[in-house]
This record gives sequence, C-alpha cells and structure tokens, in this order.
Amino acid sequence: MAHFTRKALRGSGFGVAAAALLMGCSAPSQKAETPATQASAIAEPANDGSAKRLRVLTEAQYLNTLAHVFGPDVKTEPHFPPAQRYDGLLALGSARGGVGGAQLELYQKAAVVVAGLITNPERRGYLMPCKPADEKAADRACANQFLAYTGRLLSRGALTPTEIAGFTETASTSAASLKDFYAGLGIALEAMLVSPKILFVAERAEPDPKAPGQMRLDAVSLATRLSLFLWNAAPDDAVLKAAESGEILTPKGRARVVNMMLASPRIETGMRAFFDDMFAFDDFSTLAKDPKIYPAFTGVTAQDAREETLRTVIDHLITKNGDYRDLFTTRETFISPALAAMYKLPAPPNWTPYTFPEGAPRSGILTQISFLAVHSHPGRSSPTLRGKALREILLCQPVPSPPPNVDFSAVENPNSPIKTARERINIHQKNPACAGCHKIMDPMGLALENFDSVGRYRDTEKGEKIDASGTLDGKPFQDVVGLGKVLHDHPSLTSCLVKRAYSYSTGQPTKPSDKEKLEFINARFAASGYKLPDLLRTITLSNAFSRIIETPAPAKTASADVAGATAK
Amino acid sequence: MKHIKGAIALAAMALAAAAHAQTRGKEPVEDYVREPIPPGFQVIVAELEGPVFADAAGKTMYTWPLNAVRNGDLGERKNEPSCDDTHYKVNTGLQSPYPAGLELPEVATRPSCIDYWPPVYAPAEAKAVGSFTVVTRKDGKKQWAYEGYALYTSHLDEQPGDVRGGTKWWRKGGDGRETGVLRVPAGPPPAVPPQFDVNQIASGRLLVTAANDRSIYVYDKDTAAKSNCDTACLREWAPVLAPENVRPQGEWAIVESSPSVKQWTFRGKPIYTHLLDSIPHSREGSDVPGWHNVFTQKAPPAPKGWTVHGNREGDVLADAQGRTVYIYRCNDDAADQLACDHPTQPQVYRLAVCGKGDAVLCNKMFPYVIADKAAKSDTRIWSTIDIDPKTGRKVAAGAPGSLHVWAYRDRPVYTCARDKKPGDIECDSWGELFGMRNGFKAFWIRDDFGGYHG
Amino acid sequence: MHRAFFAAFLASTVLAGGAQADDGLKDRTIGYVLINKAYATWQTPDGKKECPQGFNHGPREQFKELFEGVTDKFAETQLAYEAEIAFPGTAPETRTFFREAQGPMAFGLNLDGKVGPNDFVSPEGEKGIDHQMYRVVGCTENYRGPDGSARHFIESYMQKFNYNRWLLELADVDSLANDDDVTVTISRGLDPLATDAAGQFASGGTQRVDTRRGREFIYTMKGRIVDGVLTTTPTDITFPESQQRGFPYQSVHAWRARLKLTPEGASGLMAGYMDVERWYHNLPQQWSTHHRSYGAEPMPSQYRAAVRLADGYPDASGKNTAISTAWEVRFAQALIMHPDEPKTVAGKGVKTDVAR
Amino acid sequence: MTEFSRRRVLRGILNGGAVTVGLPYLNIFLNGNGNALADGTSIPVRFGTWFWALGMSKSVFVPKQTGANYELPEEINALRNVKKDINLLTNMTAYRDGAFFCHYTGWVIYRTGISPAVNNQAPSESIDTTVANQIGRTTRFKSLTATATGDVRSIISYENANTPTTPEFSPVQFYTRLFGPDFQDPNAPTFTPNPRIMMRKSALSGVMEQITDLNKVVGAEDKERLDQYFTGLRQLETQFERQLVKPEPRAACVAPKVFKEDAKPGNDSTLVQARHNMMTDLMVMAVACDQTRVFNMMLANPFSNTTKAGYDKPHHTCTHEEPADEALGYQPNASWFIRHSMESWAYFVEAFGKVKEGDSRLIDNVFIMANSDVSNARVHSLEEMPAFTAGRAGGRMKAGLHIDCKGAQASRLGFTGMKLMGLDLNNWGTKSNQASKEISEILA
Repeated sequence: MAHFTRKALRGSGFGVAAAALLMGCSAPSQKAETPATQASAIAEPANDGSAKRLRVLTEAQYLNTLAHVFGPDVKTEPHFPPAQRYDGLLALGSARGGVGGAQLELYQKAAVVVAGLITNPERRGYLMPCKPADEKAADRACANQFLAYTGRLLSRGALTPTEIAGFTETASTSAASLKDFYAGLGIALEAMLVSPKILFVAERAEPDPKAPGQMRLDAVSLATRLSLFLWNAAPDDAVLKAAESGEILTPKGRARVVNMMLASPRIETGMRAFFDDMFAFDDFSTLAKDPKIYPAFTGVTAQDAREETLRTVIDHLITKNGDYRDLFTTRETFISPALAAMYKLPAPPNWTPYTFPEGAPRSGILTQISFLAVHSHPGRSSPTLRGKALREILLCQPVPSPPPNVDFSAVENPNSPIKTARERINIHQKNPACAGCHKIMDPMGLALENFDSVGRYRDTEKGEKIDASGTLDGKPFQDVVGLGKVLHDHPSLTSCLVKRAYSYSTGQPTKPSDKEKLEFINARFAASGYKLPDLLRTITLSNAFSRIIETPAPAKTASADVAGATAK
Repeated sequence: MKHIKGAIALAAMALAAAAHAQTRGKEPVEDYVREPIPPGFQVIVAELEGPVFADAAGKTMYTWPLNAVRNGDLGERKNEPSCDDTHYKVNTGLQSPYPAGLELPEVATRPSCIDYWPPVYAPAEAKAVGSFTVVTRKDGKKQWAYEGYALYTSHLDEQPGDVRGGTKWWRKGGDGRETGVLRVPAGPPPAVPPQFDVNQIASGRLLVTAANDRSIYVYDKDTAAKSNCDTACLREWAPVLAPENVRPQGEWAIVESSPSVKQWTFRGKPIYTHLLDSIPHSREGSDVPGWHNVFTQKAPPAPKGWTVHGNREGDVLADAQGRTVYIYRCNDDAADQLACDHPTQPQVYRLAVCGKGDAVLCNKMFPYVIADKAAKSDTRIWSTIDIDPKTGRKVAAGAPGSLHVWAYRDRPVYTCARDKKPGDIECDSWGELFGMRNGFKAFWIRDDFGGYHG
Repeated sequence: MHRAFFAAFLASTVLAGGAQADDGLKDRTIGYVLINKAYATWQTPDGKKECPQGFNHGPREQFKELFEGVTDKFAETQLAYEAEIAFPGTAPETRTFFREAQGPMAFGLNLDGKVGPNDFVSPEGEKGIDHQMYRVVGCTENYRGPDGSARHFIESYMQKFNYNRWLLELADVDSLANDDDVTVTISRGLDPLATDAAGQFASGGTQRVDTRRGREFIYTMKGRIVDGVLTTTPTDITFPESQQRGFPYQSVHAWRARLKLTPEGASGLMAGYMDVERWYHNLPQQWSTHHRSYGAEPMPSQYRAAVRLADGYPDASGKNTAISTAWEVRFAQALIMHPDEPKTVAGKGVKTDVAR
Repeated sequence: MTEFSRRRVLRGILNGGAVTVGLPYLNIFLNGNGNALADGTSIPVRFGTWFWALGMSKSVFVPKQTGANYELPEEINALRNVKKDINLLTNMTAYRDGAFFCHYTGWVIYRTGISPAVNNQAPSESIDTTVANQIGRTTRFKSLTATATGDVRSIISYENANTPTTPEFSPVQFYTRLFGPDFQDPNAPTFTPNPRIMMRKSALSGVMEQITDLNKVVGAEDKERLDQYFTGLRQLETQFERQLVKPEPRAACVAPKVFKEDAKPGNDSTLVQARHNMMTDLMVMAVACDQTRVFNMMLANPFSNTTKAGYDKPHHTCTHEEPADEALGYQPNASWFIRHSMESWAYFVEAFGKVKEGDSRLIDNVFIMANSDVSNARVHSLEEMPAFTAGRAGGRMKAGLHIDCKGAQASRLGFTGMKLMGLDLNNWGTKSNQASKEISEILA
C-alpha cells in the first residue's frame, strides 16, 4: 500500500470519499498525490456553490449578538435545547432544525429579560440614541430611531420600512396604552427579539452579474454568512456598511472585509465555536468520572480540559499562525492549577503557557486531557471510544454502530483475568462481526492506552506494561508520540478540517458535487502550509462560499452518520 | 452660607444633564446621575464620599436602613421611621453574648435619636419627587425619604460637604453583626455605565465592575485613541468591552483598537480588569509597573509627610515617623444605635478598651497623633483639633492642658505603643468585636487577602 | 535551600507526563502544604479524667458570676468585661473560676530535653512532654475535639483563607526514608488548597511562595529523617493565624516538627514555646467575645492561666514569657513555586494613594 | 384537538404507545398529566421550594432505614402526618469549588447548582426563576416568593445574578397583592385583562406578518420549518390569549377573608410559625386559584435569629454556642429549633394536601423541594446535607421514601425537579456541582 506524502491532495477526492469507504469498515485506501504549486496559482474550479439555507441562529450566536449589541452584561440564560449533531457538526443541525413552540417560549422569555434590562433607567441612557419628549407617553420619532438602529444590528441588515413602521407602531400603541414610553419600547423590542428576521438566517440570492445565469448571495446575506462563520455572531456595523454599500460584492471589498474580520479578536470566538463543534466538545456538558476511582478529576478539571485544548488551538492556529497538522505533535499548551495537578506540574492561577519537554509522552492535542477523558468510560479508558472518535472527528471517517446481538460480556466483565485493554480488545478480533470495524478503531485507541480514563499518564495497567504501538492505515508507530506523527501526515487529517470548515461555513453537509471545491480548498490549504487564516480566507473568498445553487439542495442526505460522531 | 472648604455645591436641578468632569483643584470629582430632587435640596460632592444629598442649609442627609445585629434587627424599615425623641435608658442585649437591660453610660444626659439625627421634615403639601417620597412619622409629622428610607441630618456636620455622621465606606467592610447598624449618607448614583460600580475605600471612590466587584485599571502606555495591550498583555488584562450601539457620554467614551472591539475609556484612558486579581476589589494589579487603579475621585491627601507601609495583609497609613495610624470605632447597643466614636460623645467606651478605664494608660497605649501647632490641612477630612487628654473630650483650641492632635473625619487618630516598626499592626482589631464595634482598626489603605477591615 | 524558579522547575520535568518518581522527590525536593492543624489535646470521651471539675464557663456564665446582683450598669459590666479582655489582670480570680486540664497525660514533644516535675507523659509512654498549653485549653469546649468551635473555625479559616497558607519544603533530600541532613523551609503560600472530586484536600496542587507580603514568615532550618520521620532543628518562627477578622500571627520559640513523611503528605506534631502575650491578643483580634461564647471560652481567665503556666523564655525579671505548646498537623504534598523576585518590596516603594 | 382526545393520546403514550402524534411537545409534557379537573381542564404541575435554616442534628434526623418503611426519628417526628407525601433525601454533598461562605454557599448550590464566588452575590438566576420562565408564563404571577421572617431582606431567590427576588414578608401586603383589587377570581363573573399582555399579543401579530416576507425567499423544505415556527408563534399567541380571557373556574379557589391585622413582628418562634402559616395559607390559595405555578417559601434566614421563649440565644447563635448534650448526643436547643422548623414544613405540605383538585389533591400536582443552608450548623458542613421533596408532580414522582444519596451532588435535587417540570436540559450547575443525573429512586 502506498504510503502518505505531505503533499496536497489534488484529484484524489480522498476527503469526500473517505466516509463512503468506512461504511463497510474496509481499510481506507490511499492514493498518490500530485505536488502542489503556489497557493495563489491554484485556481478555483467552476462550481455550483452551495444552497441557500434557512438557518436557526444558535444559542451562542444569539447570545453573542446580544452581548455585542447591548453590552457583555446583558445576559440571559435561555437554556435552549441542544441542537442535533448532523454530519459531524451541531451547526448543521441548526440548518435543519426548527424553532418549536417550547423553544420559542424560551426565546420570548429571554426577550422579556433583555428588553427589561435595556429599558431600565440605568442602562437606557447609554443605549438609547434619543430621549422621549414625555416618558409617560408615546414618542414615535424616538422609538423609530432606536428600533431602526437596533433592528439593523440585531437582524443583520436594515429592516424594511414596513418592518420598522410595524415595530414603531407597536411601541407607540403600547406606550400610549401603558402610559410609559419605555414599557412600550420594551414590548416592541420583545417582539423584535422573537421575530423571524432575528431568529432565522434566511439567505437571499441574486443573479451574479459576472456570471450570467448563476446566482450569488446578496450582499447582506454574504455579510451574515461571513460573520456567523468567522465570529459566531451577527455582523457589526462596519461589516454591514460594507454590505450596504455593495463593497462586499467586489473582490477587493470582500477581501478587505474578510481581512478585517480575521484581524478582529472576534475571530477567536468564532474559531473556538467551530473547533468546539468539530471536536464534539459539547460532550463535556455531561462528562462525569467515577469519583471513587478518579478522585482527582473534578468538575473544574473537566471545564479546564476543554479550555486547554481550545486555547491551544487558538494560540497555535491564530495567534501563532501555525500549521494545523502540528497541533497533533506540538508540545506547547496552556495549563491551569486544576490541570497541572493532573499533569503533575505546578501552575499559578489563571492560564500559563507551558511546553512539555522533549521525551514526555504529551505531544499534540490528542494527548491533552480533553480528548482522553471525553472518549473514555467513567471508570476506565476505552481504546474503542478513543479510536472511533479519532476516526470520526479528526479524519471524517464515520464508524458504524456495533451490530446487533453482540455479547459484550467478555469485554465488559470487570472480574476478568485480562489485564490490559489490548488483551481485552483482542476479543473483538475473534468475532468477525466485530473485527472489521474494530480493526480500524482499536489500533489508534490502543496508542492512547498510556493515559487512563482521566488522561493521567501510566506505564502499566494492572502491573502489565502497556504496549502502545500499532499502525494507522498502514503506517506503523511505537507509541502515542509516533501516532501523532503518523496522524500529522495523514491526508485525511487536513481534508477533514477542510470538509468540516466548508460545511460549517455554509451550514450544510457536503454533497458529491462538492468534490472539486474541496480539492481546490485542500490544495490551497496545503500550499499555504496548512495555515488556518489562509484556509478561512480561501473559503470565504471562494465562489464556493458565495455561489448559490439555483434550485435548493436535495432533501435528506445519507443518514448513516446522523447519529453523530460520538455515539458510545 | 459659610465658606465651603473642599466641597463643591451644585444646584442639581439647574445643571444640564451633560455636565461632567467637575474638578476640585486639579483632581476630578465624581460625576453623578441627575435625578429629580425636591425643591430646596441639593447635591454636594463631598471630599471623601462623593456626591451626597443635602438640605438647603447644606446639611448632608443620611438613612438608617434595617440591618441585622448579632441577635436581632435594628434600624428602619422602608416608610417606617423609628428614630424619635425617646431617651433610651438601657441596652437592647442584641450584642451577643451580653444581656439586655443594662443601664447605658451617661444615661442622665444621653440624647435621643433625633437629637443626634434631626429628621428632614417635609412641608405638609410636599409631593414625591423621583426617588424621594414623603413618609409619616409616628407623631404624624411628614418626613422626606429616599428610596423609602427616611432622611436625617447629623448633629456632627457643621459645613456643607461635611459627612461626619456616617460613611459609605464602613458599610462595605462588615455588616451590622460586627459594626452595629450605622447611618449611611444618601446620594445620587454615580454617572457610570451600568457595567460599573463605585466602591468607597480609604483611598477614594474606586471604580469596579458591577457584576463582580473587580477593580478597574488603566495602562500608562495607552492613549485615548489606542489600547497598546498586546497578546501577552491580554493574557493578564481583560479590556472592558462596551456595547456595539453604545452612546458615549460624559467622561465615558470608547476606543476601537482592533476591528469590531469597542473598549470603554474613562477620562480618556482605555480600561481593563486584571485577570490575576485574586479577590473582589483586589488592587494587586496596580503592583504591575505601568498599571493603575481608577478612582472617580480620590480621597483628600493625608497630612504632609505621612507614609504608607506594606505588611503581611496589605498597606496601612502611617504618620511621618512611620507609626501605623489607627481609627477608633464605636456604636452603642441601644435601640437607636447612637455612635460613640466622636470626641463630643461619651468616652467611657473608648477608655474601657484603650486603657481599662484609665486615661493615662489609654494615652500611653494609644497615643494621639500630635499635630504641629502650625499644621495646616487643605481638607476637612484631615484636620487638627484640641483634646483634653484627661477626658478624651474635644475642647476649645488652646484650652489649658489640651493636646493639639490630628483628626480624621473630625475624630482623633491614634498610634499604638505595641508597634515597633513601620507596617506593624499589633493593635489592629483591638477591642470589642475585633475593633469593629468598640475598638481600634488600623487605617487600611489596601487589602490583598480579603477580610474585615472596617 | 534549593530555589527552583518556575521556569527551571518546569524545564526539569522530563519525566513521563511530568510524573514524579515514586519517592515523590523532584530534584531532591518535596513540598507540602498544611491542611489540618489543631492543639494536640489529649481527651477522654467524657472528659472526666482530665477535667474532673467539668468544663470551663464562658463569657455568658462569667458575666453572671461577676455581675448578677452586683450592678446593672453597662459601663460596669459589659464595658468592664471587654476592658478585662483587652487588659487582663494576673491577680487570682475571686468570683470566677478557671478549670485547668489535670493529670499527667498529654500529647506533645519534649522541648527542653529534660524530664521535669510538671512535664507530661505521652499516651505512648514518652516522658518529659512539654505542653503546658494543654492545661490552658484542655477543659474549654471551644478547643476540645472533634468539633470544638474554636478548634473547628481556626482550622477551617486556616484552610479557606489564603492569608494562613502554610508551606513546608524539604530540599537536599536523598530519601524520604532516611537522610540525616535535609534543609527545611517554611513559608506562606498564596493559593487555595487543592481539592478532589469529593471535596477533600488533595495532594498535587500548586502553591506559590508569598515573597510579596509574607517574607516575615519564611524560615529555613535543618532537619533529619529517620525511618520516614522528619525532625527539624528548633527555630524561632512566626506564622499567620487569622479568622479573617484581624490579621494576627503567632510567635513560637524553638519551634520544631516531628512528621511522618510520605510522597502524598506528612503528619505528626509540631511544638515550641508560644509567646504568651502574642497568643493572648490573638484571641480577641480574630474572634470576638460573641464567638468565644460558642465554646464557653473565658479569655481573661485563660490569660491568667497561661501566665501562671508559662514555662520558658524568662524576661529580665525572671518571669516566663512563653508557654510550651503542641499541635497535631497534617500536610498534603504540593508543588511549590518560587517567584523570581517580589514585584514590590513591602515597606518601601509602595505606591501611595493617600499619602502623596 | 379537543382536550378529550388529547387525554386519549396521552393515555396511549403513558401505556407505552409511540410518541408520533403531532401534538406540541410542551403541551404533552408540561400540562398533561393524565389528570384533569371536573370540567376537563388538565391540571398543571407546579413547582415550589421551601427553606429552613441551619440544617439538622444528624443522629435524630436521619432515619435508620431507607425506602418506604422508615421510622421517623424524633427531630422530624412532626412529619408523621405528611410522611406519605414527602421524600426525605439525606447524605447529599454541596461542593465548595474553592470558595466558601458559611451560611450562603450551601443553599445557593441547591438553588443554582453553582458554588458562589462572592458572598451574598448569586452566581446566576435561581432554579425557581428558570422553572418559572418555562411554566410560569401563563399565570398572573410568574412566581411568588414569601418569607416568614417578616423581613424584606430575606433572600431565597434570584431573578438573575444581580437581582434578588424581593419576598413577600407581610401577610397583609401579600393578601392585598394576591386577593386585593387586582385579583381575577377565576370563579367571579367579571374579568379585566392585563394591558401588557394585550400589547404583547398584538405585537406578535406584527411579527407573524414578517413570515410572509421570508416565505418568499426560502425553499420548500425550509418553508416547513417556518411553518413550524409560525405554529410556535400561534402557540405563544394562544398563551397570551388565554391570559386575556376569563380563567377557567377553579372549584378549589376560595379567596381568603380580608386580613385586617398583620402578623406580629418579632423573632419568637411562635411568631415566626404564625407568620409562616398565614403566608402558607395565602400561598396555597394563590396556587389553587392558579395565580402562580411557581412558589418559594422561606421559614427563616440562614443566620436565623428565631428565638425560643425563655432561652437566651437565637437559633444561629445557639447552634454555635450550645454544647452537645452528652446523653443525647446532640445540641438540645438547636434541635428544638429544627423540630419547630419541621412542624412548619409539615404544615406547609399538609396545607397543599387539604386542597382538592379534580379527583386528586393539590399536593399530588406539585413538585416541592425543601433544603437548608448547611448540614451541621455548628461547623457549617456541606456534606451529609438533608433535603426533602413533597408532592407527586402529577404522578411523575414517587413519595413516602427515604433515600440515602450516598454523597451525591446536592444539585441533583434541582436537576431532578427541572426534568420533572419538563425542562429540556442535559445538565445543570457548574464545576463539581454540575448535575447530569436525576435522583432516579424518586421517579415514578
């Protein structure tokens, strides 16, 4: 079997094809790659772009937007139900899910809280552009001014005159009826905060003058897609202005806006959200360890473990503009006191940058407590869960659920004479119904066996020396550091990020016709040295990002991976 | 009206809402929210306490909100003034573990509550204005109240801007269980955006975040137009962000150093919190070169030559010789909770804890801080007064046998014979309830660990 | 003392995952942080043996004994009692009565190397135990285990108030089992105690040495380890002890510790001659008469007893100024960080807000 | 769908039928419980809390047995008449997570799932607010909070981190608020709608018009989703409408007689108990009259100043000063205060039990959680904490049990309550107090 090279994938279609290959758990094949040239020389192929979709604003996007517009202290705790993970991303769930009655009630409740905060006497002076002539009566002009201004920021674009008139009318009638200008304004704001313009992102298309017969996102929809992708929040005034003036529709203007957005600290919020989603870190919200077995692992440890990885990712990819693949070999990280106790290091309060020394087994984010702890059982590690997660989350290779009628007793028996996970896992190999899939999950997982369920290092299990060697798709490694290196060079590692980033950015799963787009983005990504900001730039400046398929995308895609990447 | 030293009187109603950046000398003073106030009332920006309400004569107004003492509640409920002309004869016994019914000191001459705290009566036709309402006293008389709490003036205040009857500061350091139920000066809220609050400390009116009392800092390298806090800096300092659609006003503006990030500026400086501050209102960040805490107004300076010294807990004020300065605090245990910490009030409380009733021992253990005959103060917060050392009472200037001593808020300050070197606090928390109720507290400037500083 | 600065410390961590060797030593050092501390009080379950006259009366009871039927004037009662607390006398009590712990049995160490007539015998049979403080606090409910209020709260504030954080660091250690020459440093830490998932104090947490405001609490001494037990050479020390009201400290002459060491923790006794004046004034400085009533603790009577029982460090007049005292203590292993240098030196160069 | 068919659907579900019916989710799980008033109106499940101060004396509070057949130890003997309607949960842990405030941390963890970082500053809204935002929207009051302390500063609930809920502290004022001129007697012939609700409802119509606009730009598949949202808006509108029409008559609702005289002020335990009982009677009637579906009752402050006649120390001081009686093994007077508190708890539960609702009792249709600030007040311990539930949550919860929670998180109680109320949460709380498991033993 051919070995991997570090070259860009062009024409391989690996990223797209991988999912299909793993369906039957046959070993993934690898194809030769052709060398890449200068990034800028790689031209985007003609492509059909993506469908325009109706997306529901996520809880984080809703709250981020409120905090941006009204201030970080305007907080509400709506407790929205979690989205469904789809094709590896929660973000895609919100492009499919709706807003049911129950959820709308929560939005309405949040709206009442927010409207109350904003119109209270302390705050309104700093948020209202005008003062009513009489606080006990309606003031149409003042209400109009506030609602139009605020509505534009909240709705990601100017409201129509009809809409503004509608909200102003609500504010005025209510103010008159309640004999209180601010109470009336609050009612209008409440209504605005549950209005479809805010809760739904409805993308609009228009004919592309440069490509007759083809459609593109209109300026405001483009600004919104950019902002939700890069900032996980609505666009701000500057981005909206670029949209309203049409600047964003010119290549130069779009580049300026993208560069500005990449230069804003909000990119960190946006990319945290993306990687939190891609890495399925929502699993942390239900993570618990058996306190009898792992007393040292506390709720704080779990919270900090998630933060450690996100901090590493942001620092490496954005602050340092590092190579994405190096995330899996880097020794640089950040530690907090709670994590330091797990790593057996000292650490002062807050977060401190730290580099694990050469020779330490901590190398790459896979060896951080986050991945190790999330993909384990409460009472012991699980090579299978870990292997499955790596395949699905990092390589975009979904693994099917176990077949029915499998006897787990040999694996699960706590009193078994079996000592190490490797021996236990070998049982899988004896059952042909299991062997196929476990073959692709277990070796990766076993490489992480030097870490227990809470991610602490161990040399032995029940007195038996742990053997962490194995192969990944044909490439041998001796230990977890070796696994990181093999993973670093695995073509699916980068193509998976590309696939996830692209589908996250458009809010829809990739489809067969995306093959060439993804290859193009992959190639550019490779040529840039796998730099995230370049990837984001490639995606957001591509036609693939703004081009709209005329007829909306087909309905249901293959459902094999709907269960998500983290089924246990 | 007498000459007003230090204080700024503002006829609040006449001022435009945009008025701000008042100064006293070169130092800015706290801007406040212009609330409607009853006719004849005014807002005075006091030297230490910032803006307070005062009557037409310039007398600062106080409230006495209900609070828990060790074994019960004292003070006033909203709309129910209880400070009256009763001459209480005995203690309440709410100061555990002591019993009730003990005859109060100097009972024959003990004043009534309203002798010390004259109610701010309202004319019969008075109507509620803004947060000011009119409440009815038990005797049927009308009295002004602020946010429901009846308003009083203090017999200790002599000039407009005096806030000698109570302070906003000591409320923070403890609660009724330690201090007894104290009077608090009433004033308009500071003109700060709702993300912020102002804490009264010895050094002045400290700007903090409203949500969790983190103190606010500014950075020498910043300008009004730019934050120069880089990536490494941002690991330790968090810019305080403003809303997207904010309306900057007064001393508050914004700076946009990075795209789409609006950071608050106050008086032309971008503001931050310090992520490494270990407790609320900690000021540890100001140890970092180039970083400073922010005050809406600073406290008037201590007498010339006085110093500040660090110790195991924080920083304390010391006299020119480096001797730690102490404040004496006292609140009695009668239902009307009259203070006993002023040199015109009974001295038996102080004498008990500073010298077992013996004035000579007292003066040896807790010497007054003697002021030079020529000593001058530019502020009424720090002043020189004359004390009869035999009685501890305030006497006329130059009275025979009297001592000319430094006073803080018109009360003498002391040093402690047990202190041997600068920073020592051997007499801190001396007396009943670790000095909160009847005893001595060091003059704390800063506290790094958190505790009951008074 | 080996001063491993943070950077150096981290750089030296080449062990697997930063894991320590099994003996818990890193660069021949190990750090500990205090998690339990209380007077070592020997008790029988009902107290009949050591307190045949019962337990002490507290402020409430003494108030009645002193004033009931005598006077009902505030100044002559409440203020007089508070004055007595601030300036306790040494003349024998007349209306009140203090109960000292009786008998020959006490926990503690032989501080003076002698077996004196007033010395105790330890429950293990060791003679010459010096622990006169036991007589002072042994029959006061506030100090009796397991949950005497003062005993509980002193310990609880020691645990939760960083002001009281107490570190013990061993350097130049060849083995935790035996080493006849190790360097022992005590200091104040700055960080909260680490806890585990069950809320128990755990080993492995980080502590930074307080060189900013805690330099007065840093002391270095020698020690030796025999069969896993560390004994330190007597040294005069002070340590912070506050219940977050005032900010006092204790001053102990010839302090020493005898601790069983493990990689996870250390436990045993510490003892020395506690300065009586400092000890006494700590009482009202960190807790009030109200709080002392929790466990019926009569402060002025305790003073008299302590002065009478003081057994060391006589002043010029020959009056003893210190009293032998023993505490039972428990430490958890901790990783200790030494900051490079204090950013500001206490006492000078401090920025002033008020004096300027 | 008529109420009748809804109930049939429900019965199907309860009998194990598949949930494939196009009923709005919330309506099934929040409002339907297979239980109905005589006129067919389904009975809502209500959420309540109760607070007592200063924990317990473990040796005479925690029963020796667990399960249904447990004997009431003497300190909780007052609960004998309500034993069948309550669950006793013992041995729960509130985790400090690095900060501890003696009488604050414990109860705040019960009510927010978070250990507060600053004394007397809540880390978030409290559980009653979260629940009320979900189920309290159709009633006149989203929630009601009352205290027996007679002191308006008694805080047991937070609307958000910075806003404590002001409690009702005077029975007369509470009566006036509930049954004064603004009271809409569900059994009265007349009704005045709330103008704010009218405005909210009319504002919604404006919002609905915006959908037309959106429908123009989305594809067919997305139209379905907009339709779903539109249905949601309609539901909201219906909720508002329901509040604007005269409420259904409630047989159990009988407005109490006018209170002329307020409860006597004072901290004597008999006075506190009297105030508690007056407030309870009003609260029960507020619930029976469907004026609120979320309620909090606070018997005493954590620093309780409640006194016992003839005993010189109020409750809080007593817990610290009183020596444990050697023969008894606990502090007799501290225990006396807890026994008195338990009498009030019994009164509270019984009061809900006395009101008939359809074929059931009001107590059957509530979930009430009761907790304290500490376990052993003398040392402020947060381990081995006791708590109660009362009611049957419309049949979703068992009652009559003593459960040894074996050190489980205290926050599990609130999490269980919220799940019972139909809140769709994965977890609740933060750090060590983050609960993601219900107390399964009490689920029916």
